[in-house]
Amino acid sequence: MNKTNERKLTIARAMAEAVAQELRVDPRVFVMGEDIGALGGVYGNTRGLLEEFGAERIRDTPISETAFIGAAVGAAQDGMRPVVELMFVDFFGVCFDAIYNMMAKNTYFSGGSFKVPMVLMTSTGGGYSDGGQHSQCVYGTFAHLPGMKVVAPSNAYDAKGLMTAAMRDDSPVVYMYHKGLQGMGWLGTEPGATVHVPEESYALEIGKAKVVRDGTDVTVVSLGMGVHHAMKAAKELQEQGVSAEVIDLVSLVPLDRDTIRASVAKTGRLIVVDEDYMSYGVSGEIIASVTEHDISVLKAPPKRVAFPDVPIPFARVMEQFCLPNPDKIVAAWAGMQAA
Amino acid sequence: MNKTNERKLTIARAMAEAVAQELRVDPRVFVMGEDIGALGGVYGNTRGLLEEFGAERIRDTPISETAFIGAAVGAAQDGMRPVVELMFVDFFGVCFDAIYNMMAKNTYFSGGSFKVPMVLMTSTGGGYSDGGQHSQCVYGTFAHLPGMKVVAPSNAYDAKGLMTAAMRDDSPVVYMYHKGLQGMGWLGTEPGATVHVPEESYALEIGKAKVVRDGTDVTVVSLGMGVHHAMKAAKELQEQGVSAEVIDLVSLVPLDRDTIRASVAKTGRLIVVDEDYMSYGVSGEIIASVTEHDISVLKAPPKRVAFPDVPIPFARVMEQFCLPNPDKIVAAWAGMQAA
Amino acid sequence: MTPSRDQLHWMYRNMVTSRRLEEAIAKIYLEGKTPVFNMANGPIPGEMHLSDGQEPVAVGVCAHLTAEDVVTATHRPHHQAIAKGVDLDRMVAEIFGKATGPSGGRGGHMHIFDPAVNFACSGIIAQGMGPAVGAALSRKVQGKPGVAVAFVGEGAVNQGGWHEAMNLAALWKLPFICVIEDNAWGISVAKAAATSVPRNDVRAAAYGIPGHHVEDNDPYAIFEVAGEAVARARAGEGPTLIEVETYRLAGHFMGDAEAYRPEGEKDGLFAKDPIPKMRWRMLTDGTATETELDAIEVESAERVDAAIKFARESADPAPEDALTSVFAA
Amino acid sequence: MTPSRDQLHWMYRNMVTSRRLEEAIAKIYLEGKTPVFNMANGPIPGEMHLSDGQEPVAVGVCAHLTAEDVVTATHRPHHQAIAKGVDLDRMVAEIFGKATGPSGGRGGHMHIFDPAVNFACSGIIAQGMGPAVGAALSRKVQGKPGVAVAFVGEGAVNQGGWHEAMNLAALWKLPFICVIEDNAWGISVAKAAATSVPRNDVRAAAYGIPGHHVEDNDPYAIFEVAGEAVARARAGEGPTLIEVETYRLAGHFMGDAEAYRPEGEKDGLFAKDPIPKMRWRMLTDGTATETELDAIEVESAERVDAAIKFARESADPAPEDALTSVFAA
Ligand SMILES: Cc1ncc(C[n+]2csc(CCOP(=O)(O)OP(=O)(O)O)c2C)c(N)n1
Ligand SMILES: Cc1ncc(C[n+]2csc(CCOP(=O)(O)OP(=O)(O)O)c2C)c(N)n1
Ligand SMILES: [Mg+2]
Ligand SMILES: [Mg+2]
Repeated sequence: MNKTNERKLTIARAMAEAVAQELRVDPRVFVMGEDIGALGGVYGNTRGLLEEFGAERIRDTPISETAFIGAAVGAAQDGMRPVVELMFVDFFGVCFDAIYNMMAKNTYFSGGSFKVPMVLMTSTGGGYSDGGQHSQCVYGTFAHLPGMKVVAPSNAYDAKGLMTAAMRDDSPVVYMYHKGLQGMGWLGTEPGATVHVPEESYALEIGKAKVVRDGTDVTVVSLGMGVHHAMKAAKELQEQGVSAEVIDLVSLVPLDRDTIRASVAKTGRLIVVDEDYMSYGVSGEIIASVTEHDISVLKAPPKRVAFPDVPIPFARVMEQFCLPNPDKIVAAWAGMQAA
Repeated sequence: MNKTNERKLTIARAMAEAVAQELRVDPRVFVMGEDIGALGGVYGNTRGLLEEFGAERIRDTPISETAFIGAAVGAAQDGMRPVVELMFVDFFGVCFDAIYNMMAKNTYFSGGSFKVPMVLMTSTGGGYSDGGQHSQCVYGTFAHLPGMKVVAPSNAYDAKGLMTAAMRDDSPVVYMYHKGLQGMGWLGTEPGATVHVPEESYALEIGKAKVVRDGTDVTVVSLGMGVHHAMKAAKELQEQGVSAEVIDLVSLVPLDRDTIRASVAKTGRLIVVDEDYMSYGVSGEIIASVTEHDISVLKAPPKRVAFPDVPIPFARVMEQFCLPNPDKIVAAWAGMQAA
Repeated sequence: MTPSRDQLHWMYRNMVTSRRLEEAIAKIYLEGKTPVFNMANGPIPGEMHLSDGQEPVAVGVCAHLTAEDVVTATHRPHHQAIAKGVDLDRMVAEIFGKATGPSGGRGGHMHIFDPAVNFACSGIIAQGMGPAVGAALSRKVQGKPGVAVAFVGEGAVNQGGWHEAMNLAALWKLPFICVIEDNAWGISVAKAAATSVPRNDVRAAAYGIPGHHVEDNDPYAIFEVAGEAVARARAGEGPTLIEVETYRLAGHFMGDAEAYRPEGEKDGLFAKDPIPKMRWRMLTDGTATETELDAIEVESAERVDAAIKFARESADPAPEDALTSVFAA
Repeated sequence: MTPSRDQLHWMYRNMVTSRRLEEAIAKIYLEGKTPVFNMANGPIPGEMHLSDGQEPVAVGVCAHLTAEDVVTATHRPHHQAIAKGVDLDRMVAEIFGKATGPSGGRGGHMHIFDPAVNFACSGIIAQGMGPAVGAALSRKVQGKPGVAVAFVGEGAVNQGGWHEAMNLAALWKLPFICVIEDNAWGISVAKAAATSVPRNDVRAAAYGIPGHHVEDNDPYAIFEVAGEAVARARAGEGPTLIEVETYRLAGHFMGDAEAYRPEGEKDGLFAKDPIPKMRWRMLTDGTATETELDAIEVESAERVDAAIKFARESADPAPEDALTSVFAA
């Protein structure tokens, strides 16, 4: 995936490119959200769109998430293909009804006679001391509730392909991008997320996990930022003579359980890395998905490296103490050996 | 627990009694919500309170959940002890910010200098064809996010003791009562929930699961309505010569992992029964909690009997097809044997 | 703007059809629910919110709409669905939870959808505001004709989403109309106990748009203000807010004992039942004859009977179809 | 109602203290963030929203409040915290994420809490409305004195929670005041691009309460309307809505290039900086002498320096304390 020649893009630019390419060919697409016009999105993912497509199709909104996400549902049902932005996923609490009870369910409630082809893109993640209302992931919250696809890219190549796929999907897709991967320097970006991105439009299949590193001793499953932690940990483990396989979930809904199970069947060990709160979330689901399927393959109890069940603290030392990192993954491996 | 003499109360009456008893002794307590006054609550759990305590302390509100739950946070921080009702948990989407980002976090954000002693009571569950916006449990959603305790009684004795405990707790408690257990005939109530309730005030410790049936072959873990399904299944299994242990979680946060692990260590088998959506929720967390601790005790992969990942359908045949029931639990046992 | 003779007959027909349907449902709903009233039982399980008395709002507004216009309705949607032209057979089948319903039984009476006439509804208060505004936006952006109407109860006006949507519609000057059916109650809570102003039309000032108030459930007056509002919207002049004083002749939902109502209130409302009132007015001013109105009444009753027969005779959905239609096909 | 000489000096002192603090933070914030601007670095990491230019609102309102009154502020809370009397040393320590902050570093600059003066703030738009209304309810129900003031930005007025809380406060006639700091921008979105009416005081009509508008960031005028509103609230006459035209002299947050601002706008604002303006006015009308104001300025700067010294010298929290204070002790 890491072609070093050619065309390295940040996730922000990859997202904007995907959106721009669809805007060019599909008149039904438009973009709506706070500060996505002149500012180009707080995270840069709509940069340049206003200039090319104008204010009718690139709409700054009032701070009225319930109204504009609800409006996107109505526009989608009326045949358009809105891409809306919820600036921080932390803000979902003011508008979740429009999301989980309407966007996600109207296809079902209408027996499929209404379609809701829209993309809800939203930023996740912490690590830069933005405090407990601006640093969350809440992956588990979105993935738990039926009716919406949920994807989370870990690099620019996937970011573009997933965005194109999301915009072309006839069902609502929640597109969760991690601030620390955006390629915005002011967010202390992870360089591994900035990769080669083909210029032409392409779509990834939604619902497929990726084995991003082959290994034989342990399977490390993660998404978004966690994939980069996992890759770093895998390198460190390799120095210890341990071969870690790394799986990038890419999509939480649908969840590609087969890929995870096949990997754990091979390695016999599972570590889940999740920046979201530990309990009742992604880490539990991955572990359950493996163990309910077959416990005989497991050589050790699965482990999780997740955010503890506390609000996200502001102070850097506290936040870093809570966040997953490569060291914690390596330690989880060590813990498995001890057990 | 099922004393048949004396004083059988429905959960609705047990809740109202607990609230009334605290209202009598603690002037800081007041109740707020939609239709909790003259109507006595759609589910009867505030019946009689307006008459005894008057409209200042028993406040009907506008249909403004964000405002009145936010107001409860402010009143709690100002030294009062509000009990607020969110009529159906399904409505959390219009007001979740006030709940998960403020009620649940202000204690932490203030380093403990502000306390938020409030109870958010809310009805859960389906089974009576109320459609996909009036039948959900979303247990996992509330339990996933840090800062709020989350309890769910399965019978009137626990209902009263938990409510008293919740009102006396200095932290916010989400009190999730299942409509089908309320003892309101029009909701087709489960008779097993109506049990002996002592008249005097008492509090249960929040965070303790209960082994409500001893067994040796399989542990069935559930909460709320699921406990009754589990008990019925256990009886059926007994006829097949299988001894099922049944655990009533009672509390999702804190989660009493020790009790679950001890039981599974004994039985070697685990079935989780959850009326909430299957993925990324309670069932995954329980299975992960057991398997991350010790896989060697497991004689078979754990199983879940949960609501499939689809919105809740209206038509009775469809809804009943999706809901957990005793037969599905028995079938899960059978599946474990086959595997 | 006064309704033509044809429009009046159309309005009366739809009012009567709606009332007949609600009467029929009220009866059928109780089947299987006696002696013990348990919502889960009978051919129509679940909650049931009837619209008896509120028909004038639906017909007065929808008289100005075509199939291409958009309506979002609430948990109490039958009168509006009928006035908007939703297929009655299939709608009733959905209320019964049958496979022939437009949602194949997945939706039920709070989730009736009909793309042919751009009708949708939902069970969360004020939830229809956003989608109606979005449909209006869709038409404006695409240069396509059509106005969008969100019907809400007076209780919904205190919900945050209502405010956000009003501001958005006004800001973007969308072809949108919010029609408030003020039936004086939100379940057991009186309007005065929930709303800080006596009349919600004054809230139009908060968005810089026209606000209208219609007294006494008058279908003629509703027709008039709605006509203005629709014309305004079609002319690209932006949204309008209309509050109509209407009557809830039924309980909030089936099974509601309504002990919270002041004594005598219901009697007073029944005395003002808009259907006999309109009948009387048409006969008096000569816009209809007895024969015509009798025919409308008979036809409406027959139409309802046929729909109920269709619903009753339709098959239940296959249980496992509960797992389909989660995502678009 | 005009401010007394003492009140004026108090107001000026708090305006200057606030400004000195913001200036100091702006400088310190960049420590460790050059040459590469990365929010995560330096003694003050994370987002930083400064209040330069908005001081008149805070002081004009808080001049009427005592420690017992309640204030909820926003993501831009420093000026209000200072005017409300939040302990400056500890507040700055919290901004630095130190153990000596009132939240021990858990909160940060958007989550400053001080129970001694009933001050709280939060990072979600309009989130403080509910708690302020609830505190007002608490006082009313318990018969305890005190009014509650929610400060919000003009952008927050389009948020649903704002509307719900206004209705609730008006309905229950609570001792509540909503003060809108209209700094003309919500991040990059101009008020006119977000709000369907030019002035939000007209929205008071939607709740049947008085609405006031103050032009041109004038601390004297703010003092006057706030005084009326507080007196009204204390007298049990219910809530008031106040919108103040103020200026955001800084970017939305540190690092904001403000390319969205029309050219010259910022220069115009700096020319109207309320602090030199007030200084000039007091000197002109004789309510203060140069010596007095110089002293205030020196003392304010020293106060800020001391607070920053305190914060800098305070210890970091223990990392594992991140796991404490989730629930009440
Ligand atoms: C957000 C939300 N809160 C509460 C409810 C429960 N509820 C259903 S109908 C209703 C009353 C609605 O009153 P109104 O808007 O006046 O409509 P009406 O029932 O009178 O037609 C309430 C509170 C809901 N469905 N959604
Ligand atoms: C519900 C919500 N939506 C969006 C944001 C992101 N956000 C933070 S500040 C801001 C602008 C606020 O504008 P205004 O209320 O006028 O306050 P100002 O920043 O001008 O002081 C936005 C959109 C948020 N914090 N909460
Ligand atoms: Mg009503
Ligand atoms: Mg502003």
